[in-house]
Amino acid sequence: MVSSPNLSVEIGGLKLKNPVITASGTFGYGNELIPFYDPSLLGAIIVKGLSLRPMPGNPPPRIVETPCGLLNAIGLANIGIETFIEEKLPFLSKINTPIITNIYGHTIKDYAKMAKRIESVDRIAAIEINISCPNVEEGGMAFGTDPDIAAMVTDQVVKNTTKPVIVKLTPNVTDITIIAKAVESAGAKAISVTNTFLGMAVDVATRRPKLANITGGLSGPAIKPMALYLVHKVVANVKIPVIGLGGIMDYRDALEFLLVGARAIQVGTANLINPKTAMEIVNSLTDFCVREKISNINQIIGGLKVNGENHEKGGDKKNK
Amino acid sequence: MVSSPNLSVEIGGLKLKNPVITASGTFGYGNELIPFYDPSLLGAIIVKGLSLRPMPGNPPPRIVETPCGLLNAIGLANIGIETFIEEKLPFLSKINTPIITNIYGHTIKDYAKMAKRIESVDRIAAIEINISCPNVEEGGMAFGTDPDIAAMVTDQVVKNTTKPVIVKLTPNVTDITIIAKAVESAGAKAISVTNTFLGMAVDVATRRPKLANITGGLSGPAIKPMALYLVHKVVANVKIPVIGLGGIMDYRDALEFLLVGARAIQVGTANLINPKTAMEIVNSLTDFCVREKISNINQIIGGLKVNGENHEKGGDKKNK
Amino acid sequence: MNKTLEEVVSIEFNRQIGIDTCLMGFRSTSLASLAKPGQFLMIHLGRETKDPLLRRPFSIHGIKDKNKLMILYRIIGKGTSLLSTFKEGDPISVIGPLGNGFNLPRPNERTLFVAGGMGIAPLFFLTQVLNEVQKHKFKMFLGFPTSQEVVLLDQLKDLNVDLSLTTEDGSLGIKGLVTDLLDQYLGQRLTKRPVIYACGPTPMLKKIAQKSFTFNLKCYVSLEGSMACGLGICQGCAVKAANSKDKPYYYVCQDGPVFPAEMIDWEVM
Amino acid sequence: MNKTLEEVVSIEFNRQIGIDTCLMGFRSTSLASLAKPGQFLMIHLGRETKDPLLRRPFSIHGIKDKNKLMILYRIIGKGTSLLSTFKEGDPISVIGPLGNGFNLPRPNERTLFVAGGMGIAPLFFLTQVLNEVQKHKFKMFLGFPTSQEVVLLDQLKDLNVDLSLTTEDGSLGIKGLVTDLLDQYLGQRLTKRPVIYACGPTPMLKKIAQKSFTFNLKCYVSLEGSMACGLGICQGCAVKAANSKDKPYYYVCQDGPVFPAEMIDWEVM
Ligand SMILES: Cc1cc2nc3c(=O)[nH]c(=O)nc-3n(C[C@H](O)[C@H](O)[C@H](O)COP(=O)(O)OP(=O)(O)OC[C@H]3O[C@@H](n4cnc5c(N)ncnc54)[C@H](O)[C@@H]3O)c2cc1C
Ligand SMILES: Cc1cc2nc3c(=O)[nH]c(=O)nc-3n(C[C@H](O)[C@H](O)[C@H](O)COP(=O)(O)OP(=O)(O)OC[C@H]3O[C@@H](n4cnc5c(N)ncnc54)[C@H](O)[C@@H]3O)c2cc1C
Ligand SMILES: Cc1cc2nc3c(=O)[nH]c(=O)nc-3n(C[C@H](O)[C@H](O)[C@H](O)COP(=O)(O)O)c2cc1C
Ligand SMILES: Cc1cc2nc3c(=O)[nH]c(=O)nc-3n(C[C@H](O)[C@H](O)[C@H](O)COP(=O)(O)O)c2cc1C
Ligand code: FES
Ligand code: FES
Repeated sequence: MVSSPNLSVEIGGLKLKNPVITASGTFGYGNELIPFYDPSLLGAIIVKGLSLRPMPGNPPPRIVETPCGLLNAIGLANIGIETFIEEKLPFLSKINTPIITNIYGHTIKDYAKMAKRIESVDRIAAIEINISCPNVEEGGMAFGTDPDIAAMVTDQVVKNTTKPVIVKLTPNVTDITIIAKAVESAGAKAISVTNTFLGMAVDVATRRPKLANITGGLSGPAIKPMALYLVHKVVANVKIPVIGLGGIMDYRDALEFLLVGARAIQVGTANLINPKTAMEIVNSLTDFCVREKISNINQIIGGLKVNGENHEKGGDKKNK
Repeated sequence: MVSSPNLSVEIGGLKLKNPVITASGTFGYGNELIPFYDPSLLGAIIVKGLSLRPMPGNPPPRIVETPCGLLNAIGLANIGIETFIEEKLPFLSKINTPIITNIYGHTIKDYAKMAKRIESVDRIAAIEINISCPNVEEGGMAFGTDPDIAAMVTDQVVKNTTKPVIVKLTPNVTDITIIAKAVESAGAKAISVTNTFLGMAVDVATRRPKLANITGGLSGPAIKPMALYLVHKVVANVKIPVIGLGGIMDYRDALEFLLVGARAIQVGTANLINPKTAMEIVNSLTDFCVREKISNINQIIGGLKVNGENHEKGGDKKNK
Repeated sequence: MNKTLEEVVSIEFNRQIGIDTCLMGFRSTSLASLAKPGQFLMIHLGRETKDPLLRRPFSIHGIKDKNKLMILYRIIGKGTSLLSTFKEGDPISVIGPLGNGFNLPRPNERTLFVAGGMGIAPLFFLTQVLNEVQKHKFKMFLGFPTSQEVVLLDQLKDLNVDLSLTTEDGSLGIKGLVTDLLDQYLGQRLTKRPVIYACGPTPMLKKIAQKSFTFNLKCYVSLEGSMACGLGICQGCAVKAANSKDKPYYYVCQDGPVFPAEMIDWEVM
Repeated sequence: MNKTLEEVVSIEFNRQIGIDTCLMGFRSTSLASLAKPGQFLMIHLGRETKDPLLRRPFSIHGIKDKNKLMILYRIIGKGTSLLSTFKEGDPISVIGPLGNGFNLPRPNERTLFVAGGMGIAPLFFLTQVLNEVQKHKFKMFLGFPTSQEVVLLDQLKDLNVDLSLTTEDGSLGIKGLVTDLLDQYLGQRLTKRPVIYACGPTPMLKKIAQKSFTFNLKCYVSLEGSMACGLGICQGCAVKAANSKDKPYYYVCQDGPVFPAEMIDWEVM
C-alpha cells in the first residue's frame, strides 16, 4: 500500500498541512483571491501587509519588470487593519487553512496596537511582522536594519499577543544573522527570509526613474540565489524555524529552500504570473516525495549535503 | 559639418577616451584577450584580480547559471603580480588604452606591498583595490564591509603609490555610503560600485550545493537594478567619481548608470557571453550621442530627471 | 469578480499585418463565450524562459465563429518581439477575460470612436459587436504616426465605420493628430451629443478627456498601466482617482481598463 | 590561441532524430574550414531574452560539403529546450571553433572509440575525418541508457565502424555499460595496443582512464565542465591537474576539452 507522504510542518506551534505559504502582497486580501483553486489546499495564507490606518500607496508607476525580476514600489497600499477585519476576514475565515496577517507600523507603538487588536481576532492564526519594506518613508526597512530596533518591535508585538509571531527580515544588511538572533531573543517564533532587495531602473528615453518612487524592491527569480544564501545563513544561526522565500517559481525552487533548512516556503511574485503556482508546488512536492519514497517532508528539510555531511537541520540545533 | 561627440571622461586624473571599461575577471589578463576587436578602442582595461603570490582558485564547479545571473566562485585564481608583470604586461603594453590592475590581499600589508610593486611599473595606469570578493576565505569581502578596515586598506595603498587608486566596493552591506565615504576620506580617487552579490544554488537531484565553494558571487542582468540603486546612492554621497557596474549588457544599460551619475561604467559578465559587448557599447554610445545631438558625454552623466529636476552630478557637488 | 479562466491555447495564426504590427488568433470556446469588448487578456510569453517574467496585457481585438479570439499587437519590446516569433500550433497560456469592458451605448445614442495606434484593438471589437445590433454608421477618428503603421482600413470599412484617418506626417489621410479632428468636430454645431469611446496613448486620452469635460460629453477611455498580475492582486496598475477621498487610486486591471473620463485625475497623468 | 570567430549563422535544419535528441545544421564556410574533431562551439540561445544567460557548449558533430556544420544535442534543460524550438532560417550566434581537438592517431595505430550517450557527438566527427584517410575499420563501443535514446547506428555503419552497442536496460544491443565491454576487451590478449578515444559522462571517463592506466594504454578523454565563456577568460571550467605543482587546474575550454587521461586528477572527479 502506498501511503501519501506527510507534508505537514510546524512553525512556532502552528501546524501547517504543508510547507507552502503565499507571501504577503502577492495573493490579495481575501475575496480578491482568484478562484483558480481552493486556497484551503495551501499550508497557510499571508495577507497583504496591513497598517493601523489605511494607506493610499505610492503614485504610479509602481512596478517595472527587470531581467527575471520585478521591481515594485507599491508603498503598502492597504485598507487598514479595521476594515480588513470587518470586510475581508469573513470571507477568509471560510478557508480551511491558517490566515496570517502581515503588519507594518510607522512607529513601534503602531506595531503593538495592531498586535493587541489581532489578539482579539480568533480567526487570525499568526502575525508576520514586516520590518523590511523598502517602499515606505518611515519605519519599514529602517526598523529591520538595526538589531536593537528590530528586537524592540518584536518584543512589543510578542508582549501584546499570544499568537505566534514571525518576523520578516530585510536582505539589505551586512549581516542578517545579527538581526535574526536579535529577533529570536526578543521572542519571535519564526523568521521569514527574505523581503525584497533595494533596486531602481531608469527609462533612458525620458531620463527618469521608471518608478515614481525612484527606488523599489526587487523580487522574483533574479533574487533566488541571494535569498537562498540568506536562508542558509540564518538557518545556521538561529534555533527557531526559518520560512524561506525569494524567487520561488516551482517545486524545485521550493526544494532548494527546504534543503538548506527552511521549515516552510512562501510563494510571492510567482502568484502574479501563474496564480496556480502555490497549489502546483503542493502537488509537485507530494509527487516528488512519492517518487523519491520520502514519507515525511521533514526528511528533506535541512537535508543539504556538504562534503558528504548532512547540513544541520534548522530548529534542531544550537547556535554557533 | 557633424563633429563626432566627445566621449572622454576623467577618473581621478586619468583621462579615458570613453567611459567604457572592462571589469576585472571578465576580460582576462592580456594575451587571453580574444582578438574579436582592437582593445585600444576601450576607455580602459581592468585585468583579472591579482594577489601577491599565485592563487590556485577554488575547486570546481566554480560557476552556475541562475535566472538572468551568473554565480561564480572562481576564488581569485591568478598567476600572482610578479608573473603578471613579467609575462602578461608586455602584451598589454601594446594596447593603446590605460591598463588598470585589480589587486587583492590576504592582509593589509599585502595590499601595501602590491601597491609599491605596481608603483614601479610605468605601464600600469591605476590600481583598483578589490575589498569585495566574496569567494575567498581571508580578506576579500571582510575588508569591504567594515568602514575602518576599508579605509586602512585604502590608506596603505594610497601611501605606496602615486597612481590613482580606485576602490571597488561590495554591495553586501547595510549602508554602502558609509564605506564609500570612508575610502574617499582615506584618499581613494574613485569608487567602483559594485562587486558581486552573495548567493548560492542547490542541485535538487544530488542535494548538494551547485558550487564546490557552497556560496558564490552573483553577477549579470539579474543584479542590474540593485547595482544601479547603489551607484545612485553612492554618487549622492561622495565627491569623487563613481564607476558603475553590475549587469550591463548593452549601451542602454550603460546609459542608465551614466544617468544616475556614474562617471564611467564597467562591462563584466557580458564579455563572457558576447566578447564584443564593450566595443559595441562604445559604438552605440557614439551613435546615441549623434542621434540625440549630445556633443559631450558629460552632458549625460548625472542627467537623471527627478521631479523635473536634474539629478546632481557625481563628483561636482558637496556631500549631503 | 467576473469569471476568469487560465487556459493554455494553441496559436492558430500569428502574422504580420503591417510594419511591426501583428495579428494573432487562437481558439477557445470558453474565453470567446465570456469576452466583452474592452476586456483584456494576460498572455504568458516566457515559455522556456523566465525573461520576460511577467505576463503581458493585450486587449481582445475580436471574436470569430464564437470560438476564435484575436489580439492585435505592436512589437515594441522583449515580450512582443518574442510573441511575434511564435508559430501556428505553439501553445501559450492566457488568463482572461479581465477587467470591465465598455458600457455599450444605448441604441439611440450617437457614438464617436477615437483610436490612436494600437488603441484600435479594443475599439475594433466594440464596433464589431455594435455592428451586429445597430444599423447606422459609426463615426471613428483613427490616428497613426505614419502610413506604414496604418492597419485594418478595409476591415473597418466592412464594419460600417465612417472613418477619418490621420497620420502625424501626413503620409496617408489627414495630416495631424486624431485629437485635431476631434477639436474640429466638436467645434461644429452638433445636432446630437455623441458618447466618446477612446483608446490610445495616455497624452491623447488626456486631451480627449479634457475636451469631453469642456463640451460636457460622456466619455469612456480605455487606459493602460504597468501591470504585473492583471488580477487586482499586486496593486501595481494604480491610476489616481479624481475624487480621491473615497478611494485614492483605481486599479486599471480591476476597476478598468475602461473608465468614464471623469473618474480619473488627469492632472497627474 | 587558435583562430576563433563569432558569427551569426542561419539554421539550415534542426530536427529530432531520437527521443529528446536533435540534429542541427547550419552553413558557415569559415567555421567549417577551421573546425577539427574534438573542438566545440559556444552557441547563444537567448536571442530576445536574457534567460538562458550564458552560451551553451556543443561539440562539432560533423562537417558536410565543406560548408555545413552539425551539432548533435540532447534536450536536458532550458537552453537545449529552447534550441529545439528554433526553425530553419532562424539566426543564431556561434563562437568557435574552440578548444583543442583530438590528436589524430598515427596511420598504423589501432584505435578504440568509446562513447556514452551524447559523447558520440565529437567521436562521430573524428571517425568521419579518419575515414577519409584510413581504410581499416574503427572499433567503437557505444552505450545508451535505453534503446529509445539510441541514434546514428546507420550513419556509423556507413563510416566503416565496427560497432558494439550497449544499453543499460538491454533493450537494444548488449545489456550493460560500455565500460563493461571495455573490461572484456582489455581482458583479452591484445595483439596491438589500442589508443583509446573516449567521450561521455564523467563517471564513465573516470573508469576508462583508470583502465587505461592499468593496461598502460594511451587514452584521450573529452571532458565536460560548467562553462561561462568557453574562451579561457572566466576560469570557470577548471579541472584538477594530476601534477598540480606546475598548474593546479586546467581549463577545459582552453587546455581541453580533449586531454590525455594522465593529465587529469581523477581522484576528485
Ligand atoms: C489593458 C491593456 C491592454 C493592452 N492592449 C494592447 C493591445 O491590444 N495591443 C498592443 O499592442 N498593446 C497593448 N497593450 C500594451 C502592451 O501590453 C505592451 O505593448 C506590452 O506589454 C509591451 O511588452 P514588451 O515586452 O514588448 O515591451 P517591454 O520590453 O516591456 O517595453 C518596451 C518599451 O515600451 C514601454 N512600454 C511597455 N508597456 C507599455 C505600455 N503598456 N504602454 C506604453 N509603453 C509601454 C516600456 O516602458 C519600454 O520602454 C495593452 C496594455 C494594457 C495595460
Ligand atoms: C565542451 C563541451 C561539449 C559539449 N558537447 C555537447 C554535445 O555535442 N551535445 C550535447 O547534447 N551536449 C553537449 N555538451 C553539454 C551541453 O553543453 C549541455 O547539455 C547544455 O549546456 C545544457 O544546457 P541546458 O540549458 O539545456 O541545461 P541546463 O538547464 O543548463 O541544465 C539542465 C541540467 O543538466 C545539468 N547540466 C548542464 N550542463 C551539463 C553538462 N555539461 N554536463 C552534465 N550536466 C549538465 C545541469 O546541472 C542541470 O541539472 C557539451 C558540453 C561541453 C562542456
Ligand atoms: C507587488 C508586491 C507587493 C508586496 N507587498 C508586501 C507586503 O505588503 N508586505 C510584505 O511583507 N512583503 C510584501 N512583498 C514582498 C513579498 O512578500 C516577498 O517577500 C518578496 O516579493 C520576495 O519573494 P518573491 O521573490 O517570491 O516575490 C510584496 C512583493 C510584491 C512583488
Ligand atoms: C568570472 C568572474 C570573475 C571575476 N573576478 C573578479 C576579480 O578578480 N576581481 C574583482 O574585483 N572582481 C571580479 N569579478 C566581479 C566583476 O568584475 C564585476 O564586479 C561583477 O561581475 C559585476 O558586474 P557584471 O554584472 O557586469 O558582471 C568577477 C566576476 C566574474 C563573473
Ligand atoms: S496589475 Fe496587479 S493589481 Fe492591476
Ligand atoms: S569557460 Fe571560461 S575559462 Fe573555460
